[in-house]
Amino acid sequence: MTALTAAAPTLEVRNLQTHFFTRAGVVKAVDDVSFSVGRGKVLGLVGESGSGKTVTGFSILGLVDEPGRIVGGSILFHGQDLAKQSEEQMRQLRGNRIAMIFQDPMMTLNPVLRIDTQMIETVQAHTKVSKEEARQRARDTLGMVGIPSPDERLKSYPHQFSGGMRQRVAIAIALLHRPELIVADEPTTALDVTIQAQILAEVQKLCAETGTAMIWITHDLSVVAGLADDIAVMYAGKVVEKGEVAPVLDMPLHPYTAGLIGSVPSRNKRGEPLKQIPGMTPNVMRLPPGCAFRTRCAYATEVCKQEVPFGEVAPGREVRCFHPLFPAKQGEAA
Amino acid sequence: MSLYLLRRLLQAALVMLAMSVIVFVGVYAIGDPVEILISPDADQMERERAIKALGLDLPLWMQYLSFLGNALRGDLGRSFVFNEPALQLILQRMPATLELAFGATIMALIIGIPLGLYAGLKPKSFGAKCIMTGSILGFSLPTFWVGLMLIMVFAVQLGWLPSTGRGETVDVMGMRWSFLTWDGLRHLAMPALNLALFKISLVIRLTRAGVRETMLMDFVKFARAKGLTNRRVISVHVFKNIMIPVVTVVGLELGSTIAFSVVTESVFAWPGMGKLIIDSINVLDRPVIVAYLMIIVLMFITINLLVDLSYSALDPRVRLENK
Amino acid sequence: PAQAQNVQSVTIAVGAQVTSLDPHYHALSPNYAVAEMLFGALAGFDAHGRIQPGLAESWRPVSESVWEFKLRPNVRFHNGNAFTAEDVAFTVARVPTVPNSPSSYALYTRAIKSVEVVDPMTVRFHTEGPYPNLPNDLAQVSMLDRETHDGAATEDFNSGKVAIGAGPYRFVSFRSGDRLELARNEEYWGPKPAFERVSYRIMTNNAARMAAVLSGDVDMIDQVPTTDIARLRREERVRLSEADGLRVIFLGLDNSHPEGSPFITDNDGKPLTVNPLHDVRVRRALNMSIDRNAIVERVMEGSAIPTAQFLPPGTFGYVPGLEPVRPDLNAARKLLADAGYPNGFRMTLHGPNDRYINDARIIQAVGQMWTRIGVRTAVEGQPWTTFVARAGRQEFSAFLAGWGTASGEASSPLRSLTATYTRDRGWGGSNRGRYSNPAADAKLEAALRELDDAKREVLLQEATRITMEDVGIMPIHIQKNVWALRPGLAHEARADELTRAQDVRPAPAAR
Amino acid sequence: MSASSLPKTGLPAAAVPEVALKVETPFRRFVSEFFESKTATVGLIVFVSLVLIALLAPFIAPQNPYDLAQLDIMDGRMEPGTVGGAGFTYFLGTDDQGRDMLSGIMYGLRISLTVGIGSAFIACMVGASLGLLAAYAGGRTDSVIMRLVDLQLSFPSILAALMILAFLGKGITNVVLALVIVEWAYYARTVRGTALVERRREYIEAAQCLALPTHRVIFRHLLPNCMPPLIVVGTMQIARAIALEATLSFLGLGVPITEPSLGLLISNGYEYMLSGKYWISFYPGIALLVTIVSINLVGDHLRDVLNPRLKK
Amino acid sequence: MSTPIIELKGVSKRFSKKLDFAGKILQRLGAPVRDETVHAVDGVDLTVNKGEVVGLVGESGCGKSTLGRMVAGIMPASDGTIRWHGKELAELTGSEGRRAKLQTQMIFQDPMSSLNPRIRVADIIGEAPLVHGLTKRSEYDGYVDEQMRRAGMDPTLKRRYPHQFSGGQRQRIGIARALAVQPEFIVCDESVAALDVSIQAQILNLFMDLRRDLNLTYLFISHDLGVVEHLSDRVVIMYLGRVVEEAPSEEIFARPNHPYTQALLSEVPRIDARKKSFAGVKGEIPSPLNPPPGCHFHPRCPFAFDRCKVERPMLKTVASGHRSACHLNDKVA
Ligand SMILES: Nc1ncnc2c1ncn2[C@@H]1O[C@H](COP(=O)(O)OP(=O)(O)OP(=O)(O)O)[C@@H](O)[C@H]1O
Ligand SMILES: Nc1ncnc2c1ncn2[C@@H]1O[C@H](COP(=O)(O)OP(=O)(O)OP(=O)(O)O)[C@@H](O)[C@H]1O
Ligand SMILES: [Mg+2]
Ligand SMILES: [Mg+2]
Repeated sequence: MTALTAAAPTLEVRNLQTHFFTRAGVVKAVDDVSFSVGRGKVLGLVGESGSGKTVTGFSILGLVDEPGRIVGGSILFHGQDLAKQSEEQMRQLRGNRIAMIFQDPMMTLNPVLRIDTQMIETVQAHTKVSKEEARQRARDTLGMVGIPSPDERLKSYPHQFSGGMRQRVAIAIALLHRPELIVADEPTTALDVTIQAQILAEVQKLCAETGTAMIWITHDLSVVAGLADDIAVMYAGKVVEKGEVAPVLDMPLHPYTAGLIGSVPSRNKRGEPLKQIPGMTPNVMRLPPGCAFRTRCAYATEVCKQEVPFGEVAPGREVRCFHPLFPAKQGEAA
Repeated sequence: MSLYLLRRLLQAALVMLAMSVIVFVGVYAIGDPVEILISPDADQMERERAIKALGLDLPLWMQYLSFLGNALRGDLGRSFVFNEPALQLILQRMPATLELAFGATIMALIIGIPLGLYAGLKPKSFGAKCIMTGSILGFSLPTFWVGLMLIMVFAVQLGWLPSTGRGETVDVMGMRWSFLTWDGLRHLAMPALNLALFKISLVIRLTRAGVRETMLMDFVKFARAKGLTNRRVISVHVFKNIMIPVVTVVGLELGSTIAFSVVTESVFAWPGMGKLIIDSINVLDRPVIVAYLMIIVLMFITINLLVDLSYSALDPRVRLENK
Repeated sequence: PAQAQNVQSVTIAVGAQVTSLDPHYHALSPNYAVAEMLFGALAGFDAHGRIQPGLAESWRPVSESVWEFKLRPNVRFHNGNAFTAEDVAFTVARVPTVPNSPSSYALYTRAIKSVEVVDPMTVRFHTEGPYPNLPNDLAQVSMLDRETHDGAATEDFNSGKVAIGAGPYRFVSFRSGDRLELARNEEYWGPKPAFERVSYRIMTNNAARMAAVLSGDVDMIDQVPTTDIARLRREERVRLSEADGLRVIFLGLDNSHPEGSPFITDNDGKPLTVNPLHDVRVRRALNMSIDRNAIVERVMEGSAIPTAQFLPPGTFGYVPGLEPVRPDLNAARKLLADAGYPNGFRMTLHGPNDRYINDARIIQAVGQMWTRIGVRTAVEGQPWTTFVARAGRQEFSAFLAGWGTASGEASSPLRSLTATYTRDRGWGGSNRGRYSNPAADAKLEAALRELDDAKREVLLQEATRITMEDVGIMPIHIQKNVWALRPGLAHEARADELTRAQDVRPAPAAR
Repeated sequence: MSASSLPKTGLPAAAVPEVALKVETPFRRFVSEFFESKTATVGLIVFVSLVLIALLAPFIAPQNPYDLAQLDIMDGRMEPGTVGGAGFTYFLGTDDQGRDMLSGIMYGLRISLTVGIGSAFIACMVGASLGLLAAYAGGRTDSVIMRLVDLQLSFPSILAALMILAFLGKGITNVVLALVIVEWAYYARTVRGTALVERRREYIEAAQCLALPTHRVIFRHLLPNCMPPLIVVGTMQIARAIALEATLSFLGLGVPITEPSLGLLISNGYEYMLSGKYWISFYPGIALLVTIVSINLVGDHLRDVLNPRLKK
Repeated sequence: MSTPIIELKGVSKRFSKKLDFAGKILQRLGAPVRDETVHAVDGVDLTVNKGEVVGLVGESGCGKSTLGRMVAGIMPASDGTIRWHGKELAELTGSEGRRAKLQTQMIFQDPMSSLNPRIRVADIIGEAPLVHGLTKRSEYDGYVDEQMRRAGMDPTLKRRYPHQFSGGQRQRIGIARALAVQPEFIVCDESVAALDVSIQAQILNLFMDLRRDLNLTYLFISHDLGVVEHLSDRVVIMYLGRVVEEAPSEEIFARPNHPYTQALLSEVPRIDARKKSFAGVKGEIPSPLNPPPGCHFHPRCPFAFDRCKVERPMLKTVASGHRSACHLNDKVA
């Protein structure tokens, strides 16, 4: 019944490791990340800043920049390992069957090219069609994401759009080839609440209609709560908890997830101090051995200094912790 | 747009006014043109006659006012030395200088952009390091020295190119242009290269810096995420963005190239405006100096305007009204 | 390159700017040179600077104040008009009326009170009192055609419209600052020039000019830099053509500030209250310390002759036996001590750095020499523009300058350089040190009224000798004029520095 | 998870893992980044050596080339390696005045560096102050200063320098002055550009909010943050000033002939190039080249190190 | 009741670009050029009483920060009066003016750009107190340590530079800097927006602790309704430069009156909402350069009627302490 175990997923990431070999040392930006997402499903990938969400996304598209490299694991897209594809094969996949949407709509569109150029080139990069046909397709897609009078808008430059419109254009570009997978990296973080709601509405509709699988990267649990089917929580380059949205949010097993949920103000009583996770987000360059969270964790014991396995602790629930917060402890946490 | 033009015109007028005052006072302070122009045999009476003939007997401010009056009617005065309208004198020499400056600019772009692209895309490669070090040489070598070396090697030793001077010219639109003839081009090659050297370096650097910065931009990554080929990403997305600084700087440099052609023109005996102005400064031919500076300022302002226009063509974010 | 070209044409690169084709607009040697190719005057100078007939076959004073010139018959302008006495009268009348002229030729016609056309081939000039220099003066004045040039403006000459004269070459085209193209005048009255076409190019940069002749782009250049002469003598691609010039390089001394000269201080840097240069012993000491041979040999690389007077041997007014003093440091120090400066003093020697051949180098060398006798000399070179203005205001204590005697006779430098500065007589116009010597003035005055050449020469020689023994100025050397040309050509080198196409012909060997 | 076990206002200080790290000042970080580039390090070493040579010239040069009494034209134009009248070997030959080229270069370097660094420094002070003022005051002050900058920049630098020198006369001070007049505008423009950006940063607002005096805000808060581009422009302008001085000397203006800078040495020897006496111009040329290249190498790398946009 | 700490009456802020000389000439000649004006803040009334926490909510560009800056005395108002303890801020000079300024401090959004990267933490915190004589050179170190400790920072880190801290620590430095001049009123401009969720909670708790310990008053600017709800006693909602609604916290979340507030509340993603379907108010936020006439919200308002297009609605009391600017209220009434 869960997406994770049902029919062959669109994408399955197994033990992905992406490291950056910098002058100052090796940055293990992504260090053991596994999840999968099926057709028409939305996976919410949450975690704090620097926890490796973006790098995971880029790894899937094969866009990790120097000095980064995928050093381990596999990224199975319909069973095909993306980590082993050639650059040209990846190029043909990108924007075609796997698309990506970036966080900052101000920065993702090339400021000096017109929208039509940027859309048409995407169409033509993957299909042999005439410019006219490509334009037609671009126009239709713009209409689909709710941009009024797409014909005129095609002739505009990005700066002539508002932030929300720009993000819609970016989404339209991602949708041009009706991809099977979209990696959305915090696409609404830079937008206003009302505009964010508009975008979320569009995206929801599209996924439902086209059966596209989606990885929604964010640090905002609230967005994921409303949008995603499954959720994967990352901490310091590792997925620490994974499962369907409702159980994870209602009954977090990992202390970090619990802390995260606990610190959301609306979960707290007005005027009372918020539940907080002490300490700071760790520096990925100097991670302590064992569980990276243990320095901030109230349940940490000696055993946490050992490498923690990622394992299924309940049906459809995987957690990386020696001391998962089973309901026995829940009362204490909530 | 018209607001912008008007603003520019007003600025130009102001700058030119300031310039003419500076030159008037400057030339007056430097020395006495008559002392320089007059035949040594001349006696005192002859000197006084010449001073009167050139209108230098009036107080400076009166000379300036009468200049201003004439200038408003389009008459910038007559050269002391050539007894020809200063403006005409300069315009006659302008094609030669323009040809040189444009030749150098084109050369700089043709050579500089590919090298800069390479150095920017592969910053760690050996080739890139060579290019960058080489470009420092372009900045460092004094123009006059390089000019002479070019002449020594290509004209005197190898005899491939004519040493100096301007080649055959063809009349187009009432001006003489030499770049339309083979002989003219051969004459143009060395001085243009000499003048271009600095700019080649500049273009290389700008291009490289632009490439390096642009490559880090999100939209480049997004373009790659769209599945575009590397070639398209570089030749369209990156290139169009780096052209903005390159065009701006090279455009603005065109002005100083014209000014710097002074050195190249004197080394290569290139009969352009630069040589004229040096000669004119040497004999304190004030009408020519003033007219030259007026023209240069006008040219600078026109070039700036054109640069800004092309800027807005290249960068749609820039609207001229907003400047 | 030029070698491959038709022998019928020659390309000459000159180092000085031709500023105008109007022969009466700007009195400047390059303009004379061009005028001599296009127009021609009543008289001319030969290669040694001696006067010779031109458009006039002969002349003589018919009375104290009247000169009569016999014109050359059958001379035609390039447009076919005949040259007559009317044209002479017209020309003399035009000269002072050229508008805006910064350096007018009126100087050369001012002595003429009236012109009398006796017959078409005879013209008489009436002067105020005796004026022996009239033929020399008129040698500078190019003759124009009344019919063609009446009302002609300077631009009309430059554009070529009225660039019509009776000279050996006719105008083809002119690009100011770049080149002048000429064609042979087949109807020329005198010896026919060798080349049919002349391309006369302006290349003011020395290295550019050198490179042009070395690479064969041009056939001949003038003003060969002294630095290259040694090398060129060994070079097979070119040969040199040299002549002693008429330009003397000298040092002028401040005689105008008796209470202390602006750039002279004592050894501690405090201004002196008297001007040591007023003492002839000091002047002699300075003069005696200068090793002219060293300068000629090391700085000028042999391309000059050491001198103690205005003119080279063989010219009118040259003083035989007036030789440079032998450099003698001890004698010089002694003279200084006698004058009251046993430890010398400090002084700045100024000079232009862009005007005369090696000007800045010469002053440095002199600086070295003066410093050796205890006059600690600082040296400052500056562009002619500023130099000449300051020198004209007597702001310097010692300075380098040059004087070219185009007329080849000594009254010119005596009158302008060393005669007492007197405005209404027009004397001392270039006497920037304000030297004054009544004895020399008297001799000069007599010479200027003496119509008898022999007597006049003696007077001029005496004036020169008086001036030089008093060290009114310190002549250093007389420049040689050097041209470089390709081996197939021969050139008659001229003393007056003019570079004229008619002086070049194919070398006899090459024929 | 329980918060009660923790200090109420936040994290325990001991939880900060970097406590043991030594304090990394921006300067130290900058230094260590700078020395990562080999070429730049070499450039800096060369440049420092050149400065040392220039400073020590009076002690290490075989001859005082500015003292006319020590020169002898009879020793003029001697080839490298010749022993001259004064008894020592002219390793790099002599120029036309009998000036030992080696000494001439050492002293010339002195002048060139003085002119370059001096003018760049003064121009920087003047330009940076005006630029800061323009950016901070805005409005009319800004327009007036920027119009002045425009005027200056539309006046071709070489012509401006030519005219100024023709006007002032020669001399090192005048050359420096001319270069300052020609170059200040670059600094003003650069500083204004950065300052306009920096001024909008919140730390300036914070300083204003704390009622700090204006001069303090400008000089202690704004200025230090405008330094990086200023340093970059500065190094470039030192090189430019040296080259410009050389060109001016070539054109007959510039420093006094008896105290030649590198540029003047080159220009003096330039006329001997065609006659085969290459050393008069060649060695000073090399010295000039090495100087400018080394400065540019340093400046170039500074540009990279100090450019925040290239840092991730 | 005692005089409010801050009282704003009809405060506006306009940013205008005036025509220059050339522009004026052209205007004379009849060209369609004119001064451009952004009404960043348009006739706002606001009072903040001692000890109160007022939340200021609105979408990007609606003028929240501008208002905050005016309150903090960084920026003068174009129109209207700002009274500080009953005295007009613009008229205060000398030491009193400085005191007024110091009494109101601001904590900024961006923890990086609000700290001068070239000054050590100790000096960032201690400079102003030293300049204003709140501490002496001799007591300087102790004073700075105390401020740091109060903001939950380890004083041993004071010799470091801002870049060596994480976002949360930097925000603490900012807080310490503000507290160091002993203010009574703090304007927090989106002070937690840039922080990670887990750190955000720490900082919010710190704010609350400080409020309790030091009896501080806050103007808390945020676009995160959740945060505002949790912290504030009173909430003010802004839209395009104007206040559209103002009410005590419980009241506004329970009974939002203005359609904009309603939309805002319904669209805020909430962690308790599962698989909800988002809707979103139609339309984009208009440009403040030429805002729509009448009620600024009318183009997006589902209930807009004719009057909304022409007449600016005034803030009217709809319940005790609850004011709203909407013509619908008149209609109902
Ligand atoms: N090019 C790179 N070189 C070195 N380290 C890098 C590079 N790119 C990313 N990293 C490191 O990888 C880690 C993970 O970064 P990532 O961008 O994936 O985080 P994130 O979870 O997306 O954070 P945010 O929420 O801030 O976007 C960070 O510690 C970052 O410093
Ligand atoms: N210095 C300024 N010059 C011109 N316009 C300004 C200036 N500061 C602010 N504005 C304009 O005033 C309006 C309000 O800006 P303000 O920063 O107060 O909004 P905000 O509500 O704080 O937005 P955000 O949530 O994005 O911080 C915006 O349209 C902005 O463009
Ligand atoms: Mg990210
Ligand atoms: Mg804001």
